[in-house]
Amino acid sequence: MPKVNTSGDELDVNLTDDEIERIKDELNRDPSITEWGMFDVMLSEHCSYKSSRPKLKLFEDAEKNYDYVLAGPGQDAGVIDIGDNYALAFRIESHNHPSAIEPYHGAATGIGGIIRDILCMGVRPIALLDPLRFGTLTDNPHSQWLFKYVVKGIADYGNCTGIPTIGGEVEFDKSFESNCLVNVACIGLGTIEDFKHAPSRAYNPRDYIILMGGSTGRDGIHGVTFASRTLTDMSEADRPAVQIGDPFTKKMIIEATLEAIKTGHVRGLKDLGGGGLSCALSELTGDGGTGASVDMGKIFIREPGMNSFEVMLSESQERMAFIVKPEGLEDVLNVFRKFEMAHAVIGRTDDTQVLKVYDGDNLVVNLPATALSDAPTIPRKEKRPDFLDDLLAQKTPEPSKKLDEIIYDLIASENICSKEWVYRQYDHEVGVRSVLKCGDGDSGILRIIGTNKFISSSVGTNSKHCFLDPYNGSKGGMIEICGNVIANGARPKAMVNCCNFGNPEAPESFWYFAESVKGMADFCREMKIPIVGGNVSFYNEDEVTKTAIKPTPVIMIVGIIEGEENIITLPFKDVGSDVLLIGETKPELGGSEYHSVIYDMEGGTPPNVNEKEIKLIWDFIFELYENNLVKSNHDVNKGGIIITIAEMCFKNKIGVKLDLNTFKEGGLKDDELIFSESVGRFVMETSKSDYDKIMDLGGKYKISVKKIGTTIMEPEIQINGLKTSNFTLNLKQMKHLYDSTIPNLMDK
Amino acid sequence: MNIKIAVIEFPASNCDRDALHVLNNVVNIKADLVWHNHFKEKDYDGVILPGGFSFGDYLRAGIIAAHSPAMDEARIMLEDGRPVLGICNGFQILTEAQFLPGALLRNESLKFVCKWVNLKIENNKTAFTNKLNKADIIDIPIAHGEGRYFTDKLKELVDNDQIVFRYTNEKGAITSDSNPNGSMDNIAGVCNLEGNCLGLMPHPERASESILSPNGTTHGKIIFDSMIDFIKKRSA
Amino acid sequence: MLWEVEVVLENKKAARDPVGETIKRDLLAKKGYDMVTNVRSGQYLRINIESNDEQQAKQVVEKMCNELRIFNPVTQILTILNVKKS
Amino acid sequence: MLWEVEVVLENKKAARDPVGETIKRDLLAKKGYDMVTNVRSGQYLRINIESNDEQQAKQVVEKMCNELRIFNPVTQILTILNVKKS
Ligand SMILES: Nc1ncnc2c1ncn2[C@@H]1O[C@H](COP(=O)(O)OP(=O)(O)O)[C@@H](O)[C@H]1O
Ligand SMILES: [Mg+2]
Repeated sequence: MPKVNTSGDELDVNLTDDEIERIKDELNRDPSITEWGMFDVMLSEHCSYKSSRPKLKLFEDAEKNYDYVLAGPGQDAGVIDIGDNYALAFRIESHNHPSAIEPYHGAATGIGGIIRDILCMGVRPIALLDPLRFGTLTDNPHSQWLFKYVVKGIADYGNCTGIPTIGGEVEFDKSFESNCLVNVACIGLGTIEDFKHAPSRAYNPRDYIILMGGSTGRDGIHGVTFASRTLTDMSEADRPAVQIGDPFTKKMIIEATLEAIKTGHVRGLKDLGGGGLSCALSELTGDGGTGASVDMGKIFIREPGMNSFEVMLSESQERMAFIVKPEGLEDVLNVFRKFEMAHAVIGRTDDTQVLKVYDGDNLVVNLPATALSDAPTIPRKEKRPDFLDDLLAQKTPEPSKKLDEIIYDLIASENICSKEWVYRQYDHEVGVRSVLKCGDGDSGILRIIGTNKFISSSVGTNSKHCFLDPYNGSKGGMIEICGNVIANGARPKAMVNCCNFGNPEAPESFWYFAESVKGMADFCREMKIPIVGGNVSFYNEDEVTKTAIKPTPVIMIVGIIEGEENIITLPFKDVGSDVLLIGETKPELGGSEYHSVIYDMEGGTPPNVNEKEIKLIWDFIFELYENNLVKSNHDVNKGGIIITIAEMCFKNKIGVKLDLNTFKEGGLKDDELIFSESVGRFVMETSKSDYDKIMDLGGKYKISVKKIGTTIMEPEIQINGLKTSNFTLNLKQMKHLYDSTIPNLMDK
Repeated sequence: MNIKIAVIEFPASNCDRDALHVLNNVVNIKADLVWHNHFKEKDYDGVILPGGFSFGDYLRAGIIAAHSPAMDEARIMLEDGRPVLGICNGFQILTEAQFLPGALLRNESLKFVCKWVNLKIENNKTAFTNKLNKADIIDIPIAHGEGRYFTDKLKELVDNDQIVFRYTNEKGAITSDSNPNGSMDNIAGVCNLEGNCLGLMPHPERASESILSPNGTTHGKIIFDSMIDFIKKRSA
Repeated sequence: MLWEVEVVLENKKAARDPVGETIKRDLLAKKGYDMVTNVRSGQYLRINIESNDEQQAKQVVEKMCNELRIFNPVTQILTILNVKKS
Repeated sequence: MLWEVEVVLENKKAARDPVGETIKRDLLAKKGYDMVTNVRSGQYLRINIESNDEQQAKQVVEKMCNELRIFNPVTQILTILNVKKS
């Protein structure tokens, strides 16, 4: 790590020699130690996206291309106009590294951070979602510990702040064993005016800058190692590496912020997250075209003797910065007083385009406001890994067990079984908006009180598919997550993503990232889904083996449903209905749960994506919806069609008699037919009497629509028409296996 | 008559707006959200202490809010017979402030639990259950981490008919499987001797509209309707 | 003078102690910790207080704990572990 | 021989303790106990353990708290308050 020196202080910085030279050139002097610290943080991958930015350019400019997009990438959160004067904000973020060391506080502060991002857009946070990834649980106390405390951290923080967690996913895979992935997403709702009131910019000179919330402490400045005379006596143990979340203060910040915005005097708003005050002040002024002058002495600090370096770089939780009109200062302060929130006027904006921080009479920071917010990018090498060809060529072994035994094994497997153990710990109903609750459907559905409008949202991806083919795998992830909202009756309206990858300096890892971004960008352009935000987390790898996690581009989709009657749910409703399979099943077992659970293998041919076909399927489904032809709908993913069907049977204890004869002609083997994870498929329940109408429509769209069975009273899945032998599955036994896996691993 | 209910907002109450919504838009009664330091009892016919995590539930759920000036005002209402309802965190506050007997301890599982349960009506003579029948079974959700009811005076409670709700299975049987948190005798809600103060862990405000209920029921609304009815009869 | 008073709140026997019970059960589930015969949990508070002398510091803390119901007498017992100069 | 080991787990000194802060600010200070200058909270465990000597009792408890992840050294510190014959 290079060192920089300034007047006797020495600092290890994570900057390249080029960056160091450029900074000195631009300033025409040596920065102060505090300034070095600020550059160090702001030019870090985390803040500057220096590796990822060139690739993220592939995402189109959503604000320009879609008239309902109010805020696109680059803002704290994406915001869309959903009609009736409502603005919907949403964003997803990673908190992987902190959670891997301290799962409870790591996950909790992740929730804290994502809430602040939404609050920054001036709207009320109304829902959370949590896509999570760990090593496999069985016989693995470390994975169990991480899983238990990550869930508890999310629960304690989300529940206390009164924001329901309405969905998420959990995937277990060895590659996440030492580097778990904790992604968190938040949705916010407000009026268009609420949103317009609070840009994260300081556009006007002479406004007040107020810091509100928690005090500033030494926590969270571990990213940079500081060696100076003032700090050398402080031992490592005295510096907590992970911050402690305080959901109580956060809840008060939410209420105080929203009430302050209502005064009409707030002109800008920014949360203090990574990079602390440095990041907030430079983005407010740099992007707003103003400058500012800040008095460090006004900042309320937690520990005596903190120096300017520490104050500017502290990432203490639960803080917000407000830009307030001069004439509105008292009104805003009165709001903070009512809520008894600590606050201080720490400075004022000006028109100098320079950011100045004073420590007493000393000018400790004196930088052009844009110096910190415009970071240069670094081109990275890409290389397709050599091991892929061998993996893709792997063949499925002959089934080692009978198919029914395999299905029972699958439904009990960690990735397919019920995640109720997780979402029971989350208050998923607070806010009285949750219409479709965790576990009851493919997406979470929220009502907008006072309207007949509903928000449907889902998050996730399939890292096993992405590992084999990041381009198609990422598209497949898009299809799965869009499929979840479509199954519930909503058109995908916009997307945000969270890219979790390995070391960008390793060409193989960067290739995965590049392919994945390309896949998402191509798919979204084709399907006309605006990408309104994202987050990139690199350097996710096993510290010991230096192997990267499976590539994990997590996708979040929101959709809108107009009218309660247009919400479709997953459970079978009636006996005697037709069960239809929409979309083509192909011999695509690569990266399937079947391969992984039964043969412990990762390779094979993963699903390919044909956007044209997917588009037709979606249009077909919406035409069915418009004609009220669908009773239930569920998309097919992990485990294949039988798992999908079983999940539809469980709630109302309705069985199915399957007749798979129509597949006999095709070249599919029985295991391919049952366990293939070909993307874009749905299983639907429809009325017998509508059969002809539906098949006609299917013909019109030229897509594969097959009747595969009938719902029955008996609580079982009878499977007929296979090439090998027929068999019957007992639903009660399946449900028992589905429900007990995680409790058995975690609570016994 | 113009009935007016106060819903108290303590720092980090979080079901306050939910209760307000149900009163204003579902029960169609005038209700105000009142910041705990600003609450004046004389303006209101009844008060609701909502769910949430007042003061983060730090130290113990409800203990810090029990010391809020709002509780001095609420005590006046309690004593002159006006209805005082504590939901979830509100129940915890009511026991900590000693409006109600017993205490709410950490769930036996040590985990927060959010799910729909069945409750049996044990006492339909209170200000909040007068429109229900004894032994009715209602659908309602819970969401709490500290809901394990405990008392050292169980016999007294039984003798005085202060147990209002018990957790049961769908058929109304009081079983340990249907006890979500380890509460003594499956107790989910208790009242004071006079029946004008009720605390319960489940959330009636989440069970007042069919769209929110897995079974399409609106049983929670009956609790608010009963409260309004009680106020009307009282002033008649 | 500044004093440091250490206080522990724990559940009465009748109110049970699921935290202690769970730790004990987890211990037994692992090999090698069967020498642990019992675990009780409690809440610990370290209170720094300005006071003339030790006795007074202790008394004020006791009074405060009672008056403000820092411990819930229905379910808990309070023990002052230690009073020392801070 | 049976020993009783008293243990406190708390957040590291430089880390925040929202519980202690809130008790001090929103309860003690508001009720007039302004002679209290600081409150820190922690988790208390009283562990009874069969062991040959005091030293061993202490070591086993430390090892167990670590191994079972009852405390996480990244954020917390563990203090053994007392070891005595039980
Ligand atoms: N971490 C989690 N948090 C909240 N809900 C979850 C979580 N994991 C799974 N769920 C819920 O469980 C249900 C099933 O999840 P999953 O199997 O991933 O759905 P799908 O296969 O339809 O994408 C969904 O309702 C989902 O929201
Ligand atoms: Mg789905």
